Amino acid sequence: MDLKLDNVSHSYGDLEVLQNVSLDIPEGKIVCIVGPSGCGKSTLLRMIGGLEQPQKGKILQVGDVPKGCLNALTYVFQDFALLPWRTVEGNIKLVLEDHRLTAGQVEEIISDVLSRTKLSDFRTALPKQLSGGMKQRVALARALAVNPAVMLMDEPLSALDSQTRELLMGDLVALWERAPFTSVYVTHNLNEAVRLGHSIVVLSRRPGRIREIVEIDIPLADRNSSSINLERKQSQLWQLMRDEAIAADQELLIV
Amino acid sequence: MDLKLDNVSHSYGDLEVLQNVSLDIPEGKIVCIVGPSGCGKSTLLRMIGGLEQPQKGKILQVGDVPKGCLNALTYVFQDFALLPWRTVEGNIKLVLEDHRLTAGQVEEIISDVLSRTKLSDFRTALPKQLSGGMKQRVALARALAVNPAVMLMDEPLSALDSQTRELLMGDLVALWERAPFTSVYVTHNLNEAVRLGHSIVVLSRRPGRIREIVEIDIPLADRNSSSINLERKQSQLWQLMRDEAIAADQELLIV
Amino acid sequence: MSNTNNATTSNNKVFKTVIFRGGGYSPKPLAWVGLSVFISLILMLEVLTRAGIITSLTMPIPSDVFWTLIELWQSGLLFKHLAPSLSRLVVGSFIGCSFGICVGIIIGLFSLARAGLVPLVAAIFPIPKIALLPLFVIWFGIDETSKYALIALGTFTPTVVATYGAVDNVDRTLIRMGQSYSLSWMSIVRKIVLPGAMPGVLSGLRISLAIAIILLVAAEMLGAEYGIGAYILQAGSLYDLERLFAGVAILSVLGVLVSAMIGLLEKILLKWRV
Amino acid sequence: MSNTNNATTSNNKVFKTVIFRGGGYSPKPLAWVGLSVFISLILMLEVLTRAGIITSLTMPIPSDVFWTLIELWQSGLLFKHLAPSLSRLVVGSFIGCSFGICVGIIIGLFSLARAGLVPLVAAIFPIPKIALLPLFVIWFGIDETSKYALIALGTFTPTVVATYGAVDNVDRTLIRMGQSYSLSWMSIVRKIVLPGAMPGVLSGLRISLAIAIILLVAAEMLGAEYGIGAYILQAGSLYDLERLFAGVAILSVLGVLVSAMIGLLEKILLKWRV
Amino acid sequence: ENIKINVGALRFTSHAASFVALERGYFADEGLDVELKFFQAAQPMAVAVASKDVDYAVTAISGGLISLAQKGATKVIGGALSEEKGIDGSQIIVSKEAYSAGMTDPSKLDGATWALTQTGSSFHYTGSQVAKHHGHTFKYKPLQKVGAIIGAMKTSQVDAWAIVPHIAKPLNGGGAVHIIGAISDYIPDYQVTVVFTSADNAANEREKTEAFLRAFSKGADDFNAALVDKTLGEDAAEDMIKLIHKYVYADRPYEKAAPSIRNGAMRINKNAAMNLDNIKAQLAWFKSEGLVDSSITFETLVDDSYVASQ
Ligand SMILES: Nc1ncnc2c1ncn2[C@@H]1O[C@H](COP(=O)(O)OP(=O)(O)OP(=O)(O)O)[C@@H](O)[C@H]1O
Ligand SMILES: Nc1ncnc2c1ncn2[C@@H]1O[C@H](COP(=O)(O)OP(=O)(O)OP(=O)(O)O)[C@@H](O)[C@H]1O
Ligand SMILES: [Mg+2]
Ligand SMILES: [Mg+2]
Repeated sequence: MDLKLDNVSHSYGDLEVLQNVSLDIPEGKIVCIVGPSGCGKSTLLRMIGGLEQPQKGKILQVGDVPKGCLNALTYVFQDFALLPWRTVEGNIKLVLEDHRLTAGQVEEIISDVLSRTKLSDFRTALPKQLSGGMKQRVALARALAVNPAVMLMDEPLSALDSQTRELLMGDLVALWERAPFTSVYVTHNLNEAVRLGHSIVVLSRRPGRIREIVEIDIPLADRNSSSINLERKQSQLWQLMRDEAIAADQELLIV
Repeated sequence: MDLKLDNVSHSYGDLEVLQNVSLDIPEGKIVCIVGPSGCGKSTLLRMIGGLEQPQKGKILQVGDVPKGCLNALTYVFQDFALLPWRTVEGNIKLVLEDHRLTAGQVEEIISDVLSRTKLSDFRTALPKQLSGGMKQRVALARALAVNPAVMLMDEPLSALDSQTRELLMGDLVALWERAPFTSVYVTHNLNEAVRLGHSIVVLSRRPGRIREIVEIDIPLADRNSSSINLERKQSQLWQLMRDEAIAADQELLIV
Repeated sequence: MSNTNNATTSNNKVFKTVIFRGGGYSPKPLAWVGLSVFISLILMLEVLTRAGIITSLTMPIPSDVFWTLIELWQSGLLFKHLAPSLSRLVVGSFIGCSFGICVGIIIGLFSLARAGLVPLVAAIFPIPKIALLPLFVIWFGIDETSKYALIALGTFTPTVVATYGAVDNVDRTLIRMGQSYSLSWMSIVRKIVLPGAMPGVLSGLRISLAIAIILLVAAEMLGAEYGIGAYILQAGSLYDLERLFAGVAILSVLGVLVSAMIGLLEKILLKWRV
Repeated sequence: MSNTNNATTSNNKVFKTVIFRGGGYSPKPLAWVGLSVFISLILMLEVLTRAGIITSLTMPIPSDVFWTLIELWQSGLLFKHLAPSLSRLVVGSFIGCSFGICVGIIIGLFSLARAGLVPLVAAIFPIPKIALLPLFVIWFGIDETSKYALIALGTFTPTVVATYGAVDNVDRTLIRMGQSYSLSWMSIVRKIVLPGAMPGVLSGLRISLAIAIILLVAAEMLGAEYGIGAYILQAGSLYDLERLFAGVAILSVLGVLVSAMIGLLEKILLKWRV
Repeated sequence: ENIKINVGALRFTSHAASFVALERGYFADEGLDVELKFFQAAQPMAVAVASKDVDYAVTAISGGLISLAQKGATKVIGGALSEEKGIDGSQIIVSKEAYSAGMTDPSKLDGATWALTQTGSSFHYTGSQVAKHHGHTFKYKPLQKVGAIIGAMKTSQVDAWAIVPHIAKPLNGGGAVHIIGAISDYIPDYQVTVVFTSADNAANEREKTEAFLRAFSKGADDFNAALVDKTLGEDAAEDMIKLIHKYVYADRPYEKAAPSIRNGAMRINKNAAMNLDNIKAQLAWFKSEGLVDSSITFETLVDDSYVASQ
């Protein structure tokens, strides 16, 4: 299943946030969206996931939802969004409970996703006992449990310290290598974008428009933190965005 | 004024946090401290600043506090620690009010630090109107206002998004170039460490011991995000720390 | 592809709009509803009482209550009752709240004070003030002092609890920041702890002042000639429902006004809040 | 360099230990202090009343109060008074709190309910329940019903306010998460909103139950033969200070127990909290 | 130079003697500068006398008053309202349902629920005397406030009550309750209310106390003549009602207030004389019910040196 954004625009009151965004998200690829603060990245992702309605334009699913998929468009949130009163297992069960699954099926799914995210030993832990990196792994496991057609990730690593971020990037690559998933990955971090994106969509300052789409051909598994090609791509992106990042940073917020 | 850590050890109850840490912090240099989560970096920095007392060992100031210095050991906090009810100007005034300064002197200091941190236009803004990057600039301005002998920074950039982080690293380098300050800079982020540190102290997992001290000779101004030498240093550090970072991440927290 | 809501096919591919599943769980203000609920409730009561479906024993006719209020106003008695009540409210709750804030801050700052006073406050809290009325006469006499004392005692305990909770909630990093700049103890308390505790203190005041209004009736059991509480008590002892409800309506309006006032104060004092 | 606290020189350089300036502002528990404050207060009163410095008109002798309590217990009357009061407390506050929680959740979830009910609750809050006593007789009779009703009404409003505040404070990202997994409305309310609101609801109950205890006296003004409130009222009307204070002490202990019970409940239900 | 004193009062017709003495200058004639202190209930007023916030007041004999006397704080020094055959006094009333269930006469009240404000109040005493006379047993219901009792009577939740005529008559007229008897038939010499003061005043301020009692009695005489014995004609009665209306039902129009005031007129003892026998009987009853300490003597409660016995 692909996704297609057709001329999407949106405003909050007088504040124009997105302007004529058209984009194709092909199956099995990771599309990264980067852009300065407040340019509407999160808004765009909420729209893709059906959590918000665009004022203009359409967001279309192209093709059928694959079989066995319990929740086609599945989010991974920046702040993990784990229920603090449920254990690791309970948090995953949460999203399976509304579907008619036998206890055996639920058990099977949970064991599977826990082992894929290397969490089997933490099944009965409460979120408060876990480090940030582990929490985000649980959120990933939960997302995988519904077998999503598209994973929508809004800065999933930005709440983590940089060492944990490095570890989780590796995990994401491994997960994708094992079973390629479609994903829209919003980030501020150009390093993450060049490490994980098959294509990188650069948005302008608010109102967000697409400035450029950078494709990276290197297979994910071959990219690593000190590859010179990636460094070059990252520098190129930074040159594109630097001035707008400065401007976005210096803007007074309306509160 | 230099600082000297002499065999510092510390425990919280049964939890041994630091073990025999000895270290020299020479005047005019930036010493970065890196290490996995929970290894005692923040504890160590609190001790250097006199906010906590080590159970064993001594922390010594070597030499006299320079003249005109209002607060020899000055902190910059990860979460900015700005008073939300005071304007940018008011937040800086706060730390000058307890010293006997004339209104003219205060005004002079404030104008000076605001212009050094490019904040002159935001003098009357409240913290809630500022982006994270701007808030940390205010915190930096406040620290500069007391003309510190040593700046103690505890992950000052880790609450910022990576684009803003990039910008602020540039600002820090510029500030240091203009008037070299002594600093102890705690971070998780190896990229920050290799960009800002004259020497990088690598701590082991808890209980934190010094594993290695890596010196970097390249002048700060000549370092930039895509220099190959730095990449190599960073990779070397990551190799040193990777396994400990994984172990630290997977630890269940005691709550 | 003209109809965006249904599945359409082109090039053998199914196009389907992503369905919306967000929204809700974020109440929007609807100002007129509150007023209309009030008005329709009162109208309903009016009709039911006039028709006799609700007997005059159970509930007075709302318009009669209204006319009673008008009469009270025209006779000048309204002011005569309101003035002493307001002054009792102001003086009593001022004493109670300011003492409460001081004690609360002391509890918030000093371990010893906390250990000694918190259990005491917890034990005083559930004591009903009306049970102590006879003693208040002995302790404070029958003049204004006893009324002030009763309202002050009633507002004191909840203010203490709210205040030390607020002090506890002051961001500790801000305090550490103050210490790291070697600010004096007084500076830290005055410039960091107090403003930081302000939001909690104000929302505590909201409750304390509501309690003060409730205690007005108890306070005016003690030798009060005039006062809204005395007016209500007298109406109650004569089973005069119109006047009873008129008095209650005044207290209710007073409560809403006080709450609005605190809302205003919050807007002014806490405009730094996000 | 043997003395670390003073400046020492070696190699012409001054060595000075960094001075400690942290600490404080984080109260440590000192359990014994609370108890000793109580004991010394009571001892002081004992001495002063025995010596006659505080007259018997002003304050009873603490040990007399204690013996009154013992007598009450030995005569079996303590239980006879406590049982009906406890049942009123339990039934009344159960009704008031459960209704309050339901209404609070509805207000928290639906804009329309919020707009309609919040002003109503704000207007009911400052109405003193004792002012309405004559009406309670008509509305609910003089048997247990009226006592339940009075306590229920008194606990209802604060519970509503606390509950909708708690629902408002439920992390919206958790709700969005639920929606993003297409959970049903009921699932979101049951599994996300309710547990998320639990901390706020429990701390609201703490206040509501304290109010319930306070209202016991008012409730037992209505034709109660037995009950702690009735006992206090009778002691008051006979100006029997020993028994008055004995009754007040029972309420005070009850308040502390209820608060401890909620503390326990919090420990069990909210062990997931950081 | 006048002596300042505070006199406690409730806004009832039964306190009229003080109002008259103040309005007609009898207190001033005796060199007393009186300030009236109004209360919502009798009990705090008694306590206020004990605490010396009020010098003199009038109230029914209650358990609270006796307790305060026992603590050496108050003394009864004179009589005020009393029952008298032939003059409307406290009426025994029953609710509508009780009436239709057959409680049409005090002799048929066995097993009735009798309303009280508080245990040990005058209502408790009157009820017990009615019960004793007929050998009934009553179930006593304390409802704290007169308003609550009225509500309970109107809705037939209690069966019987004895209350002053100005409350009983309008209720009876409105058909809400039935008057079935009078207390004066059971306690013919009932000393309903008494004048009392602090023990200190009684023992050490003889002149002041006597002056107060003289002025108070003069007010009582005027009141009795105008509204109880009705010997002065309709105009004088009207003047008296207008005077009292300043204090009682003040926020009701005169036309509505006048009948209530007229109905409430019961004799106030001449020269504040006391029915000592009845006071002794009341004290004995309080003791027998265990409401007050059994060691209290008549002398602790009453200082009978000021006024004559009746
Ligand atoms: N519900 C809303 N109502 C009003 N304005 C909103 C709302 N949500 C977002 N905005 C505004 O829209 C703009 C875009 O917000 P959005 O969160 O999409 O930006 P972003 O690119 O994700 O920013 P960041 O990088 O900081 O996460 C911002 O200026 C924000 O203040
Ligand atoms: N006041 C305290 N009381 C008890 N334990 C503490 C206290 N402060 C810190 N710790 C514990 O000491 C250890 C070291 O804490 P510290 O904050 O110094 O680590 P860190 O290296 O800064 O970690 P991070 O990278 O997460 O910031 C942690 O396990 C922490 O839980
Ligand atoms: Mg965003
Ligand atoms: Mg740290």
